[in-house]
Amino acid sequence: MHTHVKLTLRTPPDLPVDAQSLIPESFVGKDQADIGALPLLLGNRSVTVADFFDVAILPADPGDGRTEEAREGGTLHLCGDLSRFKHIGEQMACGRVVVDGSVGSHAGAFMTGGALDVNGEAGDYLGAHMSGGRITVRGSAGHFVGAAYRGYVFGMTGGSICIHGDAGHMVGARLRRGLVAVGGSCGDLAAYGMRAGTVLIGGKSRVRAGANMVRGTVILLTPPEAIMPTFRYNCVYCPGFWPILHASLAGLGLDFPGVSPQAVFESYSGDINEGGRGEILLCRNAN
Amino acid sequence: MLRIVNGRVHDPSHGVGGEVRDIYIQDGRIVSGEGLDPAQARDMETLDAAGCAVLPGGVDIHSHIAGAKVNSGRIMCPEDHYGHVRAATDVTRPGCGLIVPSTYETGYLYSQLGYTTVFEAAVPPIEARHAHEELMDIPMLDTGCFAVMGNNYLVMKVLNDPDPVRRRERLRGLVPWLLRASRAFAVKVVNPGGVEDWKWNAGAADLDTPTPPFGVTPRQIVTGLAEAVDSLGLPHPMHLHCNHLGDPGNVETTLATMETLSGHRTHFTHLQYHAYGRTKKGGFTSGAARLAEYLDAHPEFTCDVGQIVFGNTLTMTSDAPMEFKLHKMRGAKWGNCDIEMEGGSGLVPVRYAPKVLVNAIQWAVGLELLLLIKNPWQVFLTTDHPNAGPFTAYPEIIRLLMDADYRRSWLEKLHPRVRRRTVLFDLDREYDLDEIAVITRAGTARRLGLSSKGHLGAGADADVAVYPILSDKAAMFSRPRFVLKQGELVVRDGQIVAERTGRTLCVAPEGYRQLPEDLAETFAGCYTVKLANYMVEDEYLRRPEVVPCG
Amino acid sequence: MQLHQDVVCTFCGCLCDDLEVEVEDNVIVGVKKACVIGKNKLFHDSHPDAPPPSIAGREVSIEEAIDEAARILARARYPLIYGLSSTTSEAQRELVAIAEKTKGTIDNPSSY
Amino acid sequence: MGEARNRADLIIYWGCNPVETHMRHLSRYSSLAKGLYTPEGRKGRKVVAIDIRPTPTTKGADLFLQVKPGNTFEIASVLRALLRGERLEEEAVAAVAGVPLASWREVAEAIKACRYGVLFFGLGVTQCRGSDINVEQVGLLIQDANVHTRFYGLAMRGHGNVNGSNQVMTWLTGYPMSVNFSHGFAQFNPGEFSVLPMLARGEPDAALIVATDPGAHLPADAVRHLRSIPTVAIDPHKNQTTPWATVVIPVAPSGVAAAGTFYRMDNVPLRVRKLIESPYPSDEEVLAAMKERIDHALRA
Amino acid sequence: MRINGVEIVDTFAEAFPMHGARVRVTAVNDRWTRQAALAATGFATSVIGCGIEAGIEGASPETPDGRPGLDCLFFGMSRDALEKQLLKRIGQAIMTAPTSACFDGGLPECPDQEPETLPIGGKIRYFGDGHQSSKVIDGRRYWRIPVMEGEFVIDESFATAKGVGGGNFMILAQSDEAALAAAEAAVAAIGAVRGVILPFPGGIVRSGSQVGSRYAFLPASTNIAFCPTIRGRVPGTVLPRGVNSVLEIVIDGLTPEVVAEATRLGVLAACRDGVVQITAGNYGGKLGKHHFHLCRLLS
Repeated sequence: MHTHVKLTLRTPPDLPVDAQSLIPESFVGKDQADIGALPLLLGNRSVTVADFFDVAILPADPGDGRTEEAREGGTLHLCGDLSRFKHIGEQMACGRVVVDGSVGSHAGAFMTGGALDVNGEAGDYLGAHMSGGRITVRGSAGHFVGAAYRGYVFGMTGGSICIHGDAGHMVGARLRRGLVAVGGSCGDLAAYGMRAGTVLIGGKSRVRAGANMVRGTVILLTPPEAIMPTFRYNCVYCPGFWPILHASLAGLGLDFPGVSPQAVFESYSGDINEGGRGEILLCRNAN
Repeated sequence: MLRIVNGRVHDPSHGVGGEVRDIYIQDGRIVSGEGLDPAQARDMETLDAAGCAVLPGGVDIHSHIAGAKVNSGRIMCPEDHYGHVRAATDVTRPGCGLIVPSTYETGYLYSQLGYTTVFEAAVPPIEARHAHEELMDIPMLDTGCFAVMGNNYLVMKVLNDPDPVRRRERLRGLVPWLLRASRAFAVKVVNPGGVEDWKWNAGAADLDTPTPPFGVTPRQIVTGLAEAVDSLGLPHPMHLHCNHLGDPGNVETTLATMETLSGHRTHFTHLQYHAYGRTKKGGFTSGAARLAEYLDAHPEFTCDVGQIVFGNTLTMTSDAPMEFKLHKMRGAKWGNCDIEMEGGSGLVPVRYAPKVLVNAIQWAVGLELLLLIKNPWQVFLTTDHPNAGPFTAYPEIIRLLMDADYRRSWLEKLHPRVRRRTVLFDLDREYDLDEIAVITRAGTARRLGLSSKGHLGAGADADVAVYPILSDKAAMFSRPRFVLKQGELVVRDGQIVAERTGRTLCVAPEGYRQLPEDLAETFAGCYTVKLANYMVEDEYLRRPEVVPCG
Repeated sequence: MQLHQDVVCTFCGCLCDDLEVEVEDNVIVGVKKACVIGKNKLFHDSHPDAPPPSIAGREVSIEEAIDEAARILARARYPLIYGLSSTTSEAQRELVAIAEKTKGTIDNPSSY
Repeated sequence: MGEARNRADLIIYWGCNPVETHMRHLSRYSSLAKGLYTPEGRKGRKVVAIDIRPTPTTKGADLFLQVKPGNTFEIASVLRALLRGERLEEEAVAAVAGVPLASWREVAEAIKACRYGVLFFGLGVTQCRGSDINVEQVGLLIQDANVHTRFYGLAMRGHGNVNGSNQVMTWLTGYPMSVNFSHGFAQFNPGEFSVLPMLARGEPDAALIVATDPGAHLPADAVRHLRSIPTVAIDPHKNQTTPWATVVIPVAPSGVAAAGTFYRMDNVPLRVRKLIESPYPSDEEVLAAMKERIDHALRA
Repeated sequence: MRINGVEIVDTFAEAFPMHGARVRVTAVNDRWTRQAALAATGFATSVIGCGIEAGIEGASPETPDGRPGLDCLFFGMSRDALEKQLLKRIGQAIMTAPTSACFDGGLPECPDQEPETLPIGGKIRYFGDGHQSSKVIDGRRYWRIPVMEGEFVIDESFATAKGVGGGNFMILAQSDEAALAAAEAAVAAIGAVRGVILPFPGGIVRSGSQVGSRYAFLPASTNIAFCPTIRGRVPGTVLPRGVNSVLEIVIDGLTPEVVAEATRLGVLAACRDGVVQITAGNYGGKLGKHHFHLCRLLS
């Protein structure tokens, strides 16, 4: 069934809201009253979707129907400043969530499929532990993008996260599989302890990128503040997969002017404390 | 008064094996229904146990539920808690965790399985105050703890005394003092000498490896402490975790320890971990049959199994060197804590997988012990929670014991070579409900010396578990119809309906009231706390109950 | 005068437990073996500079203050319970229970 | 700490200055203490200090490495690599944290050579860039060290019972800090449920402050938010919070006028005593009463 | 029928199912792409002696890495044989060539078949001796094998499908010059068809074969019915008088349709002066599954 539901926030709340229910699966086949009655947690009390949002069930948007995700699971369209709404799109398996505005933390966490598009900013733990699907954020994201919650050995295990703006610390930390790409800059400890997968930072990355990584690739298109002493320099070359990844990123809407598909990279192996099978690729073209 | 009617009562202590009987309860105790006016009985609050088995409340002889290392385990494994949560209700507080549950959750989960008494199996005296603080926050259960002494400096100093008479006498003074200092219930020995050895960076201790600084051997430690425990008449014998836990071929060490201790009442804990033979290439095989044979011939010995449960868990033991070995082997997280002059402890998360040969053998060895040891009063059900698995797996293990077909159905899930290394799949024995009652409550209570627990005779604590009789024994034991704690209904249909505070069980044998001067001086020389601040105060015991020594 | 032996100093995480404290007329008059900071803390704790119980700056009884605190916390929709670092574990337990009841957040200064 | 006193022949102080902050630490528990197997006290031990500036603690060390701030993680990483015998190229890694690689080799060799080493680390490690990840890395360093010898690490905890608060919270909630009960069960997430970021985001609508002085210790924006919401302060003393707190409740100081349990930095719990009478109830009594009244109000 | 005066014999070419795969070779420039492709497809004229048949299909329409690429088709009698040869040829001829990379060209022309893949990159990776790594991009796994010059990138798996091997036709001409000119014209014409290759040198075979031999150790021998020099003494000769030279075009393709189309274009182009007859080889229709009737194709 093809559903297109639009929720428009009337007034942003002054307390954090747990919004686990805001995933397409909760909306499919429901009428306006059912949707309005879906639960949210405002601070420590239960409220409903209707307490905050104007609910509209729209005819299938032919534009949205173009994407495979929306055809399969319907589209949930959220409008307004949802920066205090946490857990939007958490555990979604299909369909598409489009947010015109910003979202709070844990957006798309544990996602297994579908698409989450945020035309605004995202909070911490964006796509944490996600295993499939794709997330696109037009603005910036907080800390722990695609990372693991405390105690887990692995964070994200599949899918892709694409951030056009900046990201905070620990981008892609403990990544097991998948792609995290940040167009802008990021904080410390990008790809910390990653097991495999790809983390790409377009802008400035701060310190300790790739620290304790086991396998996988950290691609830095802008020179970082420092490279961990536990990485060993290899050589300068153009990795054979880079043109392929470059094209793939372009498909996701991430363009890096000045970084060509034939760009050459300084290659480092590390972290030697964890076996040294990971790599940092440091783009040379950019300067 | 309250009565439980129409249930099939399994009270092996009194030879009652499934007969329909009514149980009467008054003031938290079981009372005799004889001579009761039928009219009076009708007016009583009545629980209908038709179609149910009525058993004494469960008594766990060895579990890790409170204290420094358990709490470190909680900190180490937040990921265990996220998916296992209990929201507050009108009668319960919130809780979380499965492998290392929070204190309230521990009480609730045990109670929901029909357990009413649980012992924390390893508490170093200097950290006993912490263990008691946590025990105070475990509802639903009577609890107690065992004080670890196998690597204690003062104990070794006394054992080093060349004069055997004086040595025995001083040990008979020191052991009660340590029990009182830690308000403990029994004497625990963990890898005697081996932990101290490790602090010296030495290899694993054999029975006759001299332990620095005195050169006391593990053999001397276990015999000395076993003698002391015997002569003090402690309700529970020495609770021994042997050397070489987990090593292939360790059954030789275990048998040698048994020979040394033959004639002394001893409880060998998590024997599964000490029952491995060795192939020519150094691989694991089962040594369970040899140990079972030995136990069959030695009624003074008992054991609990420490049955492996497949899945994730966290090992935690005072056997610090073993934990470090495990950490290096698995590349897993590791926590360690050396406890001043008394021992150590370590923590490593593990996953037991049926397709891993060693794990499959461990799993089979535990079941073999349970099935090969003839007398159920000598072998008890534990998972050494959470080392071999969480206690919440007890119903599943009971099913494995009661249903041979189900047990055999596991063969295909296991590593294929397990068949050659064990005899489990040649065993047809099936436990009946009475035997289950023995290994989970009657036997453990008796071995702990708790005369008012583990049975349903008049005068017993009214700790009762009522299970619906189902063909799926795992389902039966995982959702009791009723659980009563001290005569009050606390669980109905598997759900907590009331919270009750249990008692703390401890002992008070005669011994040193104060340390003799030389030991006090030693204490001052090696401890960083003052003697005056060492003994656990009365404030840390909720509803204390002193179990008398024999 | 009372002499307390083997007193535990509560200032830092060392918990030195060998202090000797002299008390006279319910006031600490002497501290031995403690470090300077510990000694000062003991004297300070003995010195009556407690704030008067108050609500919005108005002096009230302890009971009234507790009542008002309970009212505030019961009403709150996202209360924060913070501190715990210099009090007993017995008090910390009560704080956890309050956090549970008020469905609030509890944190201590060791957080990051 | 008994083990440090009795066994340690190598002591490393890193990012801590016990001579000034834990003044009796050295003589009772660490470098200066005479223990069972360390009868010579200081003479029998090697002492290494790592800090960003000279302190009285570093002055007493056999080896002092003055490091550039914010490099804890790098230092731990390099020491790990050295302990693991990894090749480090001098041309690439001439210095770490401003200290030549040769000096770090010396530290690594000292660790390998010792019989029983103890690392005490303080705020310089835990509160510098990387915070909890630094502690994780120091933990890995300790693991690597244990391949060679017995080596032990301990955080120098500040306030008397901050460790106790971690312990109590852990056994009751499952987590040592940063716990939220909005859903009726405990959720743990430092950052999301930590005091500083929460106040910075302006989330709490009421606060109960016990046994700490946010007015003195927290940053200005955090205090600003606290001042804008109903705040209850419970403290034995006037402090920088009590003048503006909505409700102020004086209590008896723990360990002086109220008894109870404190946890030492190495998890040894001790009972603190009541030495004098206070006109005020203890924290425990106030909070127990408050809990009952909250319960009553919520059930009403 | 006759085209341009050349007789088209009313017979059919008999062809067999073969397992095919498309390998897309890229390199820094056309020169090195061609070197790698030539080496990989070299000595792959007939399964009889080479174990595989292969050829360069043409320039890649697009390449994953945006570099110049050539598509090569490989045909083997079984999936196993195909895998074995691909491993050898990619490993020895493509991986060894400077700047090369190697991708699965896909088989879009065979959508109806159950997709089956061979783990070519998944096995060649072991050349990396533990230092290989993989990269998943858009759901596709590439292996990266360190080599002295940089790294060799190859798809983890390659699609295979059942194609057609042994499509053919014979050009019977008055002179060897005429035969060769006609055959060359046919090869040029077939070059426009995607999905087919002509495995023999330059696309042309002169030593066409028959099944079997009088010698026990040979599975095939010279196609005596088409050899002009023994026309007089071979009873079963099919050569009309005046034919002095015969050349054969052998076509392997991914589908019967493309083989048919290649045959059609090839025959048309070969109908030139000096060519007497065009016919095709078959075994009476008993052995091969695919039959390509020349006259039907051309009408």
